[in-house]
Amino acid sequence: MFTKINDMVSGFVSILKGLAVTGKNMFRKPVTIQYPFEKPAMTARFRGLVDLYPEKCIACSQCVKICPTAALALETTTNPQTKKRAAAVFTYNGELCCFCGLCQEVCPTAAMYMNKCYEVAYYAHDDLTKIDLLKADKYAHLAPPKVKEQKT
Amino acid sequence: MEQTPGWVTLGKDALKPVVAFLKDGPGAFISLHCLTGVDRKEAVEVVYHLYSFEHRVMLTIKVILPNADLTIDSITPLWAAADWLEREVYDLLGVRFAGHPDLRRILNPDTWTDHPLRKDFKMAGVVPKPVK
Amino acid sequence: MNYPWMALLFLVVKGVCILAFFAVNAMFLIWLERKVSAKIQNRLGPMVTGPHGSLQLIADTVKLLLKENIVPTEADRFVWWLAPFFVAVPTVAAFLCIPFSATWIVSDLNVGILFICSITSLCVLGVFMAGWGSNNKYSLLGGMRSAAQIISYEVPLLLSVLVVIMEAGTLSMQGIVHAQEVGWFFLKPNVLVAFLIYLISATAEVNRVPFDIPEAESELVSGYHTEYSGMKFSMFFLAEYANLFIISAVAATLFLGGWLGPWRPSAVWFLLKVYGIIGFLMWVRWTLPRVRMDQMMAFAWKILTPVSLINVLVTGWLLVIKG
Amino acid sequence: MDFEELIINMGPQHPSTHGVLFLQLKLDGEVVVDCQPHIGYLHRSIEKIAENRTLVQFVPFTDRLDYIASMNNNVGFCLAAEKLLGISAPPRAQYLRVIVAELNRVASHLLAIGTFAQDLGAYATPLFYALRDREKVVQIFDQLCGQRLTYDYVRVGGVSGDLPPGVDQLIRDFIAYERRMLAEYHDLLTGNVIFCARSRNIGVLSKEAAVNYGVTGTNLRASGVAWDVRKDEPYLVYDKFDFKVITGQKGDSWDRYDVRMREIEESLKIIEQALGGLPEGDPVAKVNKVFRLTGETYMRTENPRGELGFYLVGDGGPLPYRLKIRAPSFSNLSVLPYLVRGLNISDTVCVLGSLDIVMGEIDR
Repeated sequence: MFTKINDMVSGFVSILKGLAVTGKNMFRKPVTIQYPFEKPAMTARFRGLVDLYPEKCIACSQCVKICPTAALALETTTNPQTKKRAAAVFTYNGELCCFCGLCQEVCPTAAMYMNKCYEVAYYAHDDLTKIDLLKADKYAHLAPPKVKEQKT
Repeated sequence: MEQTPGWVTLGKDALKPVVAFLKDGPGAFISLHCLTGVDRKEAVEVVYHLYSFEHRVMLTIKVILPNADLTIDSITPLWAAADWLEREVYDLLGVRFAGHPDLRRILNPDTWTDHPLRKDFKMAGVVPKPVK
Repeated sequence: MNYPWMALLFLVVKGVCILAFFAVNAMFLIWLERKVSAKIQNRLGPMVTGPHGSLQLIADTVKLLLKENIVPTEADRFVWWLAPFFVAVPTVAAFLCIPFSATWIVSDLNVGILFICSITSLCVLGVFMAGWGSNNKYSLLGGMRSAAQIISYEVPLLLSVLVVIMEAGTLSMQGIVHAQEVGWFFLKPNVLVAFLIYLISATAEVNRVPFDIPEAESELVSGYHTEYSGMKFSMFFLAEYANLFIISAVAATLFLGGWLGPWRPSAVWFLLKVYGIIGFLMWVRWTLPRVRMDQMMAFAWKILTPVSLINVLVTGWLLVIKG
Repeated sequence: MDFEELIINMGPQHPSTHGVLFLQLKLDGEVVVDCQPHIGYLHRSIEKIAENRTLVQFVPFTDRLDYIASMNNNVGFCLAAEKLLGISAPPRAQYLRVIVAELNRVASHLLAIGTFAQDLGAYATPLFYALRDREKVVQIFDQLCGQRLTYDYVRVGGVSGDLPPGVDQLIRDFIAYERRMLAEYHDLLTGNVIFCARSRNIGVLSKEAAVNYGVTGTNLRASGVAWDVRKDEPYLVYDKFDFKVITGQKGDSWDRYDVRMREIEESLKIIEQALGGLPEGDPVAKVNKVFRLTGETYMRTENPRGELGFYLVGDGGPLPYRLKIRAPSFSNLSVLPYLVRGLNISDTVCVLGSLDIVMGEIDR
C-alpha cells in the first residue's frame, strides 16, 4: 500500500482531500424530499395511468392495436340509426401496461391520454387488471398529483 | 463507413478452417463480434459476424444447417467470446456445437427441454395480435 | 450504619447507571451516525419519528426487540447463542474504568488502561464464535478476518498506549488525566504520533471503515452477524457503538486531557471531546473506501508496528534525557 | 492435514452482484480458484417477444434491456430498423437523439462509478453523489418524454416529442453543474490512496484478451484499444462533433473507472456542441405507420456498456422474422472468470464492479 515516504504523505493528503469533499457536502442543502408528506410536481408530459374521455372516443381501436402488451381491450357497438360506432366495454389492464404512451399518441381524437397518477395501489387484484375506462370515477380513490407548470 | 451489405455462405465443414484463416491471415478478423442463429423452419442458419479492426470491415458468414443434423464445429478454441454465444445459440435454437468445452444451457434452466427461439415453439400466455 | 451494605448498594447503582448509559449512548450514536451520513450524502435522514427523527432510535429498539429470533438449523447452537454475550459483556465491563470526571468513575483501578485494553480484546472471541457458530460461509470468512485483524492491530495499539503510560508514569486512568494538568499529551510530538497510530488501530479494532473488513457488506453480505436477527443482532449493534464510544473515550483520556477543561463541569468537557472524536470517525467512515485484507495486514505489520516501536524508543530516550 | 476448497454461492441475492447474477466461487482460503457465473435469472425472452411485435411496439421493450441506459437502446434499435427500411430521421431528430444518448451515457457512467465505489466499500457516499447528479438527467428526460426510467422516446423515423421550452437551458445548466461536480469525484475517488490501492493492477485485461473475449466499449478502451463506434463508424451525426476517444494504459479496474470518468467529460462536450448546432424542423415521427421488413441488417451503436448490436431479419411482413440483440454486458461478463482467477473475494467484487454489467441486458 505505501512503499515510500512521499507515497505516504501523498496518500495522507488524498485522504484529507476526500474528507474535504464530504465535509463540503455536509453543508449543502439536502436534495431529497420528505416523500409522502411532500410530493414532487409531475411534468407536463408525465405518463401515468391510461385515462379516457369517453365522450371523445370514436372506438376506432387504434390504441388497442398499437398496445405492445395488450393491456387494452375494446368491444364496440354500432348505433343502428347513425351507423356510428361506440365503445361498449373498454377495459384497461394496469398490471400489463408498460406506460409507453403509444396509445395516447395514436389516438386520432385525443380521447385517450395518460393522467398524472403514479401512486397506483389497489386492494383487489381484479380492480387493477380490469379498470373500466368508460367509468368517470375510475381513479377517484387515487390522490390527484400536482402538475408542474410548463415554462413558455 | 458502410458495413458489408451481403454475407458469405459456407458449408459447415469449411467453417472452422475458413474462420481460422480469416482470424490469423491477412484479413485480421480478430474480433468475433456476434454469433447467432436464425430458424428458417426447415433449416437453421448460424450467423457469424467477424470484424477486422485493421481493415474496418464487418464480415457476415452464414452456415445453413438442415434440421436433421443441427451440429457444427465449435469455434471456441479460436475465440473465447464464442463460448457463451455458442451456449446461447444452443440454448435458444438447439444447435449443437461439436468440440465446445462446456455446452450447457445458459439463459434457460438446465431442466428446460425446448428451444424457445424455434418457430415451432408453443408460447403460452398473452400474445397481442399483430397489426394487419 | 452498615458500611458493606452501602458499598453494595452503590455498586448496584453504578452498574445500573453504566448499563443505562451503555444503551442510551449506543442509541444516540446510531441516530447520530444516520444523521451524519445523511448530511454527507445530501439526504435528510430519519425525519418522521419525533423532531428530526430523534425518536427513531426508540422505534428501532422496539422493532429489534420484537423481531423474531431466527436460529439457523445447522448452527452450532451453544456457540451461536453465547457469541453476542461475549461481544457485549466485555464492552460494558470496559465502561467501569472510564473517568467521566474527577469523581465519576466506577472503579479507578491502578491498572485501568491495561484492564480496558485487555477486556475489549475479548470481543474478538465473540466475533469469531459468531462466525463459526452461524455455520455460514460468509460468517466464517468474516470471523476469520476479524480475528486476524484484531490480533494484528492490538500490537500498534498497545505500543501507542505505552507511550502515554511512559509519559504519565501510571496505568491508572485518573492518574493519566492528572498527569496532563500541565499540558495535554497530544501537544508533544511523539505523543501526537502515538495518537494518530492509536486512532488508526482503534478504528481497525472496532471494525469501522476503512477497516470494516469482517463486515464488508459488498463482499461478505454482513460478515459474522449475517445470520443474527432480533435481540441478538441488536447486541452486536449496541456493542459496536459502545466500542466506538470506548475507543474515543480512551483516546480523549489518554491524549486530549480527559475531563480537563477551562471550567466546570468537567464531565461536559469529557463528553465533548469523546463525541468530537466519534464525529470525526463517522466522517471518515462515510468518506473512505475499504482496504483489502492483505493490504490492511501489511499496513499493520510493516508500517504501524515499526513506527510505534520507534516512537516508544524515542519516548524512552526523551524521558531519559529529561531525567 | 486435509485441505478442502470452499465453494461459496455469491448471489443471486447478494449486495454487489448488480442484480441477479449468481457467481459460484471456488475458494482456497480467500483466493478464488474458479469462478462460474450462472445467468438467466432475469430472462424474459425479449428476442422472442420481438418476433410478435411491430417495430414501433418493440421500442418500449428495448427500454427494458439495459435499463440504466434506455435511451441508447432506443437509439440503437431505431437505427437498426431505419437501416433495414432504408429511411433516415430528420436532422433535428438526429441531433436530439445524440443529445439524449449522450445525456444517458453520462447518467449511466455516473451510476457505474458510484456502484464501483460502493463495491470497494465506500459506504454509499459516492453512490449517493452519483445518484444526485443522475437525478438531474432523469428530470430532464422526465420533461422531455414523461418517464424517468423507461423512456420510449426515440421512434423509428424520428423521436416522440420535440424539446419542450426551457429544457435546453436545463441541459446547459446540467453541463456546467456536472463539470463542477466531476472535480469533486476526482478529489473523492480518483486520487484516493485506498481507492487506488484497491483497484490498480486488479483484474488486468490485456488488449489481446479483451478482443478475444469480445469485450467492447469502455472496458475495451481501458485496455488500450482506441475503438469507438461513434468515431470509427459514425452513426447519427457523430461525425460532426469534436470529441476524443479515451483509452487507458493497462486495462486494470482503475483504468476502467478512469476511462468512464473522462468519457463523461467528452460526452458533455458532445452535448454542448449538439445543443449549439440544433437544426430547425419537426423531429416527431408518426407512430401508426406500418413498415414492411425485407432483408436483414446488422447495426451496432456505442452504448455506455459497449457495442450494442441489433441483427434484424425481415420476411416481408410487419413483424421482424428474427431479432438478435448483441448485448455488450453479455460478452463483458464472460471475461469475469478469466479475470478473477487467483484474486481474492474483495478483488472479485472490485473487478465485477469495474466491468459495469447490467443483468437486464445479459439475460434479455
